[in-house]
Formats: sequence, structure tokens, C-alpha cells
Amino acid sequence: MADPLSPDPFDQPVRDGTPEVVADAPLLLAIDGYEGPIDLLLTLARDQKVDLTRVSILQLADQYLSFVETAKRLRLELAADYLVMAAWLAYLKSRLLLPEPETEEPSGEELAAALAFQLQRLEAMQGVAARLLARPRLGRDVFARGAPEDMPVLEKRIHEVSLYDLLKAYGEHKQRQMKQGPLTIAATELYSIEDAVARVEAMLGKLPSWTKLSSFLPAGWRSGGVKTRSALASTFVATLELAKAGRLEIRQEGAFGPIFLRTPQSQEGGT
Amino acid sequence: MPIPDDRNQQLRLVEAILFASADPVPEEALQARFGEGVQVRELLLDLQALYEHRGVNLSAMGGRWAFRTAPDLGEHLRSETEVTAKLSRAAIETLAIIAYHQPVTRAEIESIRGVATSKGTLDILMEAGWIKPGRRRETPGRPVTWVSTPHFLDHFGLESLRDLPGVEDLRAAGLLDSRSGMGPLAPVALPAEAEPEPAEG
Amino acid sequence: MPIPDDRNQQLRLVEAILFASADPVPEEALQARFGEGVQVRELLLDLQALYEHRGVNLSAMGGRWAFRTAPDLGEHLRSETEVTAKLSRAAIETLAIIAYHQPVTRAEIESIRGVATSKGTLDILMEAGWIKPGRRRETPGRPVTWVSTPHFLDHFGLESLRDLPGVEDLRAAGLLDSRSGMGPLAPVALPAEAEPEPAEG
Repeated sequence: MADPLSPDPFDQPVRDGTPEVVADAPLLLAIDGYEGPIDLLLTLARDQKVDLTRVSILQLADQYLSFVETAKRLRLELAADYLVMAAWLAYLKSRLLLPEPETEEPSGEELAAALAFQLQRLEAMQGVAARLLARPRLGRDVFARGAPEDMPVLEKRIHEVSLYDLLKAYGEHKQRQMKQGPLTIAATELYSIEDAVARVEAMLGKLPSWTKLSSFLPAGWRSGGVKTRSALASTFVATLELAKAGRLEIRQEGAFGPIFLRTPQSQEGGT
Repeated sequence: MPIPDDRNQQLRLVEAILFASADPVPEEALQARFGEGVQVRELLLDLQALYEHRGVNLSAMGGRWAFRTAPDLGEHLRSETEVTAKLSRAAIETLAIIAYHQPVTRAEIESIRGVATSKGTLDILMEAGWIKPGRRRETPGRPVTWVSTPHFLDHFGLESLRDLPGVEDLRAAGLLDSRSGMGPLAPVALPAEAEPEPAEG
Repeated sequence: MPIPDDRNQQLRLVEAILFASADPVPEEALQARFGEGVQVRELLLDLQALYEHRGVNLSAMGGRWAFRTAPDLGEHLRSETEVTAKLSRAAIETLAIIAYHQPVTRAEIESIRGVATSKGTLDILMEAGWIKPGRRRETPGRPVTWVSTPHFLDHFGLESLRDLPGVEDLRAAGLLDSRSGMGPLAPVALPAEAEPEPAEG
């Protein structure tokens, strides 16, 4: 699915040299501060300074897309989740702007309403979380009897064991068990090519523009080390497979340069 | 020991029992102790009224009763050296979601927050004694649900879950309904787990 | 925090401090806290008079003040005194294994844990009312199996055994650390950990 709404920056002549210096630390920090794309959307929605029930989803989509554009221009690594959300919002935007096709699918309005609900719900939860935490709390604002007189008068409690203790004991036991025994072949925590193919396939069609290969790495596999290298390698092999099948286009500007992917633009019929 | 007949003596005994205990005492345990002839609830309410304006109050939390210092004195009592462990934002939000939406599965929590639940969230809340696993959801995969504990009420000074701040408004606004936000199109990369079920408690 | 001027507030604060303190509070510590302008002794005596005929009394012991349940109620309070004891790690783990693997024989518990189970462990769990002997296994020797009791569910606030979180749930909740990327290779080279068997409590 091509995004008809904005020119694809990667279709334009390749800029040479280093166009921008990645020095915008505040924005980088700002990205770290969000607990996922929905949280970021909510923050943007608050900027509209209207009741969340009347927030403009269209405006919100624009704000989010420009946020992601900025991040991309600064060559900040954005988690795949953020890019998928961007693709989805671009799609939503087109659904809202273009006449509704006669399909069984939910209408653009319905999709927008669902997103608005999700934002309101998260806003509500963040609000009550703050109110909950502001209550007088035991051990901080309110205190129990400091010297309980050792008389469990009503309940015969012989042993102080909580459910947490019990479950933790079992968890630790399982853990030790998994580590023991030379014949226990534990599953490796390396990213498999099958997983990578499935992941990239799922994201195909949601990515209108050239997207960095490294953006496809799943969350939790991006913190460096062996895990990240295995995820990168498997994802690369997966893209080669998909490119061979004509389902993907790959582009690299030079040796050791970043690798970009996109859905083939000539593809007939949407996926 | 037989329970005294004299009402004042009964009041003194309830007072002593509650005073002696650090943990909240279930009302039914008191009732069992005093026997059917005694209106334990009335004794408790009398005692509560007696202590209403004092430095120590009698509070009920989820049907359990305990003396606690009056909330307005907190700032005088807090010792300077005490360090309250700071909860992460993820943990606080997750706690609120469990409290307001319970019973709720991890997948539902993730769908509300839009991110995967990281380690050190549920286990910390459980270690604090605020949440525990509830019934499994009878849907494919039979996911474990999470619910709040009596100690959660005690810690936050809530008489019952109905007293959660703003819970009625949220319910009226439909924000506690368990519909998934963007549904099947949800772009959030979450593992496809069992679809949320109606979670009315 | 400045000490309130209002005498009633001062009384409330003394009351709360004495209630919340783990040890009897020395009078001079209170005096230092309230400052010279406040007659702490008079506050204490007023409070003592207030509680004189109540279920809880304020007593002074060598210049230290503390609330204590009224001595005449002692016989009512001490009837079912039990001493709480910490359960050993071995006992908790054994209990967990019985809960998850029941019905399970002692030999099976030992094979799962990799260490011998001392007789005392099962006794303690049985005494606590959490486990009981189940059917005998129809294998040579007809060993007794162990199962959990309804009281076990009760104690841990579980509705049914099916509500115990599975291994995947434990992992997701952070109670079971997942291994690091190269994990599977490393531990094999290590000598099998000697399982410390703590003394039974």
C-alpha cells in the first residue's frame, strides 16, 4: 500500500554526505519517555487542549506522522511498533479523507472512534493511577500499630507464607531444574528465520515508504549483544527470501550502509 | 473464656483485639468469636464513631477492621530516614488497570496500555501483596487473570473496590467496558492472545 | 513539620506517635519532638486518663510510654495464641511441588527436587493443614501420595488448583527469570549445584 498523501522521501535523489547531525538529544529522550505509540498519541492528543471525547483524530494522525517523520529525518531509531502505528494512521487518514468504499470492513469513522476510545481509556487509567497514588498510604501516611501484641487472637496462623513466596519458590525451582542436567537441551533464545519471515510478512503492506531493516527488529531484541545480532541476521535472511518471492524491495546505498525495505510499488491489488 | 454480657465490656474487648493486631481483622472472625447473640457490627460502628476525631481511627477495608493513625497526621509521623521505594510508571499504571478492570488478563492489560508488560511489573506488585492471580478465564488458552488483594485496600485506605477514586464515573462513561480498542486492526505488536471477554465482576 | 499549636491536635499527635511506635517512647524524646513550649507530661497524663477505663490503656514504664491492652482482658485475648514461625525454604518448595504435581509420592518429590526430603518437612506441612495423604499409588510398595487440602486454597486465597499460574504465567509475571541468550551453553559446564537443605523450622 503506497501512501498517496506525502511524497516518499526515499524516492527522491539520494542526499549525499550527512544531511543532519544526530544531535537532538531532547527528542531522543522524549521518545524514551513514552510507553509505546498509544502513550505518545495520548500525549499529542493532550496538546490539542480539548476534551478527549472531541479530539480530532485526523489532526492527531498528522501530528503523529510528522513526529515520526522528524524522528526519521534525525535518523533516530524508532521501534517497529511506532512505524506500524504510523502506517496504520496513514491508512486511517486515507479512509477518513476518501469516500468510504462499500465493504464489510469497519468504516473510517468507526476506526477513528475505536482509537479515540482507546486514548480515553488510557487517559482515564493514567488519571486514576495518579489519584490512587495520592491517597494516604499505609506505611507512609498512615501507620498500623507499631507494637502489635503477639496475639493472633482470631486466626490460628502458624506460618507466615504468602502466595508470592509459594509461587516464587516454584519459579526458582523450575529455573534450577532448567539449568541442571547435561541432557536438557534448552531452547535457544535466538531469533529464528521463521519468526522473522512471519514478522516481516505481517508488516508488509503497512509500510508505505522505505524503512530501515533495523526497524523491523521486535521489541526486546534491540538492546545489543547476541540477541540483537541474531534478530538482525534472521530478519535480513527473511527479507532476502521475501525479495526473491517479489514481495519486497531492498535498497542499500553502499557497502555497509543501512538497508531499506518497502513493499513493491507496482504490486497489483493491495495485500 | 465466656464473652462478657455487659455491652461496655464487649466494646472494650473489641477495642483490645483490634488494637493488639497489626493486620486488619475480618468482621466474620470477630462475629464467630463473640457468638450470634452479639451485634458485632454495631460494636464496631460505635467504636468507629468514638475514634472518629482522634489521632487513631478505626477503618474498615474490605470487611476487615483495623486501627490506623489518622491520615492528616501523616506528615508529622513520617520519619525522615524512611525511603519509600518508587514504583515505576508501568507498575503504577498496571496496578490501576488491575484494580479498576479486575479480573483482567495480562493480554488485556497490554491492550489497554498498548505495550507489552515488562518483567518487574507484575512480580513487584505481587511481592508488595497488592495483586494475586484470580480465576482463569474460560477462553481458549485459559489465561490467568489478575485481581487485587485485601491488602491493596488496606494499603490505600479503601473500604471496598467501590471506593476506588472515580470508579463510578469511569463505569458510567463506559471506560471500564472491556472492549478492545482498535480490535483486529490493532497495530500494536502484541502476541495474539485470547480476545478479551466481558470482565464484569 | 511544625508542631500544631492547638492542644487537641497535640493530643492527637501524641496518641498517633505512641500507637505507631514499635517500642515504648521515652518521655524526653517526645518532649524534644514537641519543643519546650509544650507540656508533654500533661498531654500524656490527659491521654492516660482518657484511656483509663478502656480496652486499651496508656502505661508508663520507667519513663517510657506505650499503649497496652487492658490487663483484665488478657484472659479473653490469650485463648488461642499461636506462635508464628517462618517456614524453611525446603518446606515452601516442597509445598509448591505438591501443589503443582499432586498427587505425588515422597520419592517423586525427592526426584523432582533432587534432594532427600526430611521427614520433618512433610510433617510441618501436614500440621499446618496444607497437605494430606492421598490415595496410595498402585505400584510396587504402594507408596502414599500427597495432595493439597481445601485449607491450602483458603490460606493462599485461591479458588481452585486450576487457578495456580502455569510456568509460562510465572515467567511472564517475572517470577521465573528467562535465561540470557547464550544461557543454555554456560551452565552445563558448571558442577551441579549443591542444594542447601536448611534446618527445618
